[in-house]
Amino acid sequence: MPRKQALICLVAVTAVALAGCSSKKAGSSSEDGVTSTTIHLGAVSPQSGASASFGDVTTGIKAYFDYTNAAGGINGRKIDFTVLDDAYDPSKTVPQTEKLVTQDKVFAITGNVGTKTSQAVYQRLNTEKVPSIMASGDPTMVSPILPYIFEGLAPLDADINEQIAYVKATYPGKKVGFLAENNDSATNELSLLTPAFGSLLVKQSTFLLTDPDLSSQIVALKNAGAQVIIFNGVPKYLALAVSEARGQNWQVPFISNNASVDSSFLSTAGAQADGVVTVTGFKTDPADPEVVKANDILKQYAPSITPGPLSQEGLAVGQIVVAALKAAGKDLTRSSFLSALNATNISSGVFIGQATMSPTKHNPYGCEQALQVKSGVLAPIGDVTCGS
Amino acid sequence: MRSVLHGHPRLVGLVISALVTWLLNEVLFPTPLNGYLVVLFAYVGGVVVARLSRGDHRYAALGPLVPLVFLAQNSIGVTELTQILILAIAALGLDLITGWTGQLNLAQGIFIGLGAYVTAILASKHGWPILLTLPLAGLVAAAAGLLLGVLALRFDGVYLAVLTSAVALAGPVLLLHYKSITNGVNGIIVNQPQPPGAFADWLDTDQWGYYVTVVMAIIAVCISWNLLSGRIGRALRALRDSPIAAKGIGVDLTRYKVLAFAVGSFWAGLAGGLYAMTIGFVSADSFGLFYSIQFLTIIVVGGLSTISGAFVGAVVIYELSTNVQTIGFATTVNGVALSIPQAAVYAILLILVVIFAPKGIIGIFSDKSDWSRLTQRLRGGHNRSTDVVQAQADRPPIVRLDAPEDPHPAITSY
Amino acid sequence: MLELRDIVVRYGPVVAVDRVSIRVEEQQVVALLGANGAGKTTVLKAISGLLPCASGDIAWGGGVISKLPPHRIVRAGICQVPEGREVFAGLSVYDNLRLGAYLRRNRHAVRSDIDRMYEYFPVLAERRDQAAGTLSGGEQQMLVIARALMSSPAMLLLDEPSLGLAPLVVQQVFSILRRICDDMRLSVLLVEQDAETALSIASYAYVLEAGRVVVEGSSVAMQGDESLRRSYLGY
Amino acid sequence: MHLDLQLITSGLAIGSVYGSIALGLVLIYRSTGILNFAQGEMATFSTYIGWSFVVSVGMPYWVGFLLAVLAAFLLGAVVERVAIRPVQNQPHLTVVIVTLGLFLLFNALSLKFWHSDVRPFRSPFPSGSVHVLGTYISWVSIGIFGVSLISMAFVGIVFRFTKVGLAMRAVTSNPMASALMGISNGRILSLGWGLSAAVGAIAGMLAANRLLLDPNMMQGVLLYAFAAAVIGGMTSPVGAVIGGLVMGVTNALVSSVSWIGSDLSLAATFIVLVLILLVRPQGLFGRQIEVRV
Repeated sequence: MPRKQALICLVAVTAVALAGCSSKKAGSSSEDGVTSTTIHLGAVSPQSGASASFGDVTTGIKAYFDYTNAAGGINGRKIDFTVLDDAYDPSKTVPQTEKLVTQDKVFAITGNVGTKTSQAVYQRLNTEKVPSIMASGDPTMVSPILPYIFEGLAPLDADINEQIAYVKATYPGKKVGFLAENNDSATNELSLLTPAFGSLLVKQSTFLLTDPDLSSQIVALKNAGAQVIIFNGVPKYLALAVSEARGQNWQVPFISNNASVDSSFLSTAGAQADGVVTVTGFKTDPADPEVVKANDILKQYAPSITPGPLSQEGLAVGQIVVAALKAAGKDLTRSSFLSALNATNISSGVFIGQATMSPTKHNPYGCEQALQVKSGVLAPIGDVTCGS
Repeated sequence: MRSVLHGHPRLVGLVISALVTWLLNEVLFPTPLNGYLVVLFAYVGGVVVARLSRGDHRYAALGPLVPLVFLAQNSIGVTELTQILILAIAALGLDLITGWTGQLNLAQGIFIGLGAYVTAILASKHGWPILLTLPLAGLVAAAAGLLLGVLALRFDGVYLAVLTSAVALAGPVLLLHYKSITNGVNGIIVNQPQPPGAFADWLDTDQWGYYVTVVMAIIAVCISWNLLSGRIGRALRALRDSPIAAKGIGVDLTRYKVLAFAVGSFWAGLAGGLYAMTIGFVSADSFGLFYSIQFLTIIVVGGLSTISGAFVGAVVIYELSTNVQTIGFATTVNGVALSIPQAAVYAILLILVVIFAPKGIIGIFSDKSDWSRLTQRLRGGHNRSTDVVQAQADRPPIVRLDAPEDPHPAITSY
Repeated sequence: MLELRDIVVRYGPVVAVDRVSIRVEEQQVVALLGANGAGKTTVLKAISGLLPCASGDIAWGGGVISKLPPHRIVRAGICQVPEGREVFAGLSVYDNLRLGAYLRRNRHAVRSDIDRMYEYFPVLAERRDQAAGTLSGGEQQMLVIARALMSSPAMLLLDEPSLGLAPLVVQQVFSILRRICDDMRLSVLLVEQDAETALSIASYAYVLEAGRVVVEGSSVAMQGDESLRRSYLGY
Repeated sequence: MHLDLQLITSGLAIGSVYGSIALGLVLIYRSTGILNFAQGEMATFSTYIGWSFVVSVGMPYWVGFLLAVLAAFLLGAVVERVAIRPVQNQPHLTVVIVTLGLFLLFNALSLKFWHSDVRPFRSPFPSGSVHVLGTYISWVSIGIFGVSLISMAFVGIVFRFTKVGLAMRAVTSNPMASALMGISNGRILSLGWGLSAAVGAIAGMLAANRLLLDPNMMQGVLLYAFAAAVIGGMTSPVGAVIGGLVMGVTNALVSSVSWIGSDLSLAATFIVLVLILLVRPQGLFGRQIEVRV
């Protein structure tokens, strides 16, 4: 009996060894994904699970592509955009991204959403020479610069620097508490807050997306004597934090990150939202023509979602991709697309200021603006700051 | 022909399923076919052949493994198959704990995480060769599994489910907290190893990772198989089928329960090491409760207490959870097309599989099923159940001890 | 009157009961005898609707009941005392008895019937608030009989009431049983391995072997036929 | 000192949410013997139904509330009939997988129909807080606490004093014998699921204002509710509510310990849970019945 099994194991291992003498797989080639009528693009984002809301980014990108197709496409070609689901699990992001590259033979990856999921694929995409735009905001993926990797969301450090500047100017000498989701962006933020505030940073308190409420975090911040709270997280938890603090009759000012003050926050927090400050690299005035246009596109081509910061940022990614595809000309190749991306210079969109990229700058944004909720509406406070 | 092959039905099954795969892949479907479909075909082929040649269907568990090696050539879905095999190795471990010793374990994912961190830390921070870290990843997870196994002895049923889910919840939180070791929420990037020396000309990184995983899967299957077909296997089977009787004949329940946890966690740790190697990025929040629950669905859908069930289940669950598409309808309401979202399709399919194949997909092929009767008939073998029915045809007359006119005298009447 | 006409019951492909016909007249006690595995319990389960009949039918009180679910059969007046003392272990003796009367709406009558059961089985009265699982084997057997009687059935199906009980307890149970049958004018189909005891209370009997009726006749005739007793009844 | 009291009251407030979901778990466990992983997601789905009645359709709050509870009852009964009954006689693990499938299904459906944005859902209780002993307790929390006590009493009364409750206990205890008592097991199991879903809907709609309504509203709660039900002994409604309060307060208190903090509080809370179970494996209110065979 054992001999027979040993024999089988041997056969199996030999078969593996023999099959090892096969040819190296084809990989991707420079002509992938472009035909005379279509450009095949792809992205992997969470469509299911607890982080499914991040999928709004790719929904926004797809809306802009559909809008472009309806307007006649790009140099006679239409965009065919495939979005695959990874449920925000890196062990699925890798195969799904590989599937886009080797099986669907996409021309480029435009908008892989999420930090940990993008971390798992960006180096291999660079090795495979697939032009890729990540949607994470994580600065580490574009510094140092990799030739094929670009970033499509506003850089987190610009947001954070704007938050710091606002707090320093408005609440000098006040004790600062930091409330954040326990994730990489919070760690990143803390590494910038600590040198900026020193001993004034009296408490950092974190939460998980499985926490049903924030009462103990708020009590801890209050106990530590915090006078200003810098927040980093999603809209729901900002609303929970504000209502918990106000429920304890604590009128502490909240300075929140980009994207957490959206329509769902404003409607759930209601009157308690007044006074909350946020920073953003995107336009928020509902009367602004760019915002009106963006919302019209989203309403027409993505009717299943409510327009919000994530879908608008997705729309902006779509805008940059389409501009670069147009600029790359009729004779579209990956190298002409890369050159066009590196020469990105778009003067108007839902973003504040200009979107520019160069061979040394692979994130198009950098301008920030502080805003405050007044009577349920976001109003700009202070000036736009650009660059660092 | 049969006499020549007699005694080696498994080898026949393996060889034929390998051939089936090759045919499917190279001849019948010159356009790339999804890897998992090929594996499913190959598996079914392997089972049929193993059965027709009087082998036990369990031995066809190796069926899908051998043909897998051919798939890499086609360059389709290598990374996907790698991940499926990694899931299967960990599921094999969980099956030992949950399927064979009946301990509901919702924490398998955290042991994978543990193994992944061991590999990631040793390879990235200390420069170890990745292959060397794999056994260590398994051992560290096994040690942790041993601890949990001892703790689990105190609990049963729902309580064990809550204990293990507590571990599954607390594990990632603790891993995130000890930043100096685990790099916290930023995770650890692992440089994927290049194929060594002579292989470098033929294989790229993904293919190398794939072959390493295949070899590990084969080792895992061979060891599990040896374990379960011998004395321990008999004891575990007795334990599962009748715990009280097993205790009565001197099977040491405690020892096997703890042993199952340790060995099961070893496979999880090994799978974790392979995860770190092939994904190239490890972060603790990837190994939460829902990740763990996935393995439970794998072994139930595949078939509890079968080695092949872990592999079939891994294929089915992975494909259901990633490749199922939204089902759209032509009807629209307010301009929005009606559709069943992907996650709902997955959920519905999962429920349907469990309802219609309660013993798992492997159960469809098990001895008491219609399938086995069909193959028995194909082989012209005896079918005991038809014998029973036929024997009923003639029956002896009933002996009546009383006159038939008044057989039921009532005692009283009212 | 209960009448089984050529019923067949299968477990998958295996035929457990093969064309069995049995009649129980009103207020008659009929015994169903046979060795272990002869199919006696299967017959009772088929009558109660716990197992489907593959063919044949079961008539009761002018209608056919072989397609009804178990709870409708209880409603029709047939109640089974299952083998192996199937009490509701975690529930009190009192709750077990209340469950016996689940289908009855007249609370007053139910309460007085419970008191009546306490009279028949005084030991149950003593243990009325105790969890049924903590009773001894004999007490549990009494409880399941009392519980079945609480539904005020017209017909009682008794499955091996003597199984696993000490001979003295068996005598006790059967003497109470006979008293109850007379008091309540019950029809009884009694399944037993202990043929001697069963024939002492039944008026007619069937002997089952390998799922088939091999002998039937009055108890008197059975008790008198020595070769039959030797070969089938084992006493 | 007064801030520690604040922690305890906050813990009690969230704990009563855990308790009210745990009640539904206990109801199903006691009437069908199943650990229902989909309890929280079904409650979320029912809450959305209530939200649609009140906000989208514009019904008066309590009318929408009652309709949603009714809808939840039907939903629970239908789920039992369609998904659970076919696997009722299968091994326990198989049934667990079906409830996991239901978890995924209802989560996906909530996401599909109502999308992932957080939605405001007003509470029937007044806004604002009471100031007692230096702590602030919101009226919403007091309301949730009160209703969870009422639900608890309701579930307790159903089990202890009604014929249906007796039948539920009988069906879990011995399904074969209960069928022989004339109990329609199927109907009782459907009823158990229906009631449990209704209790979940009540908890969900009242807690939605505090937890904020989104498709994942109950995922964090469910884990604590499991723990609460287990601490309470799995079968005791009183135990479930007290278990919920214990989990809420424990979590609040451990997070205030400086070397644990909020990022380790989840782990610490579950370590406390395991310690409690090591001392009392049957939970605080569970009874172990010695069964003689």
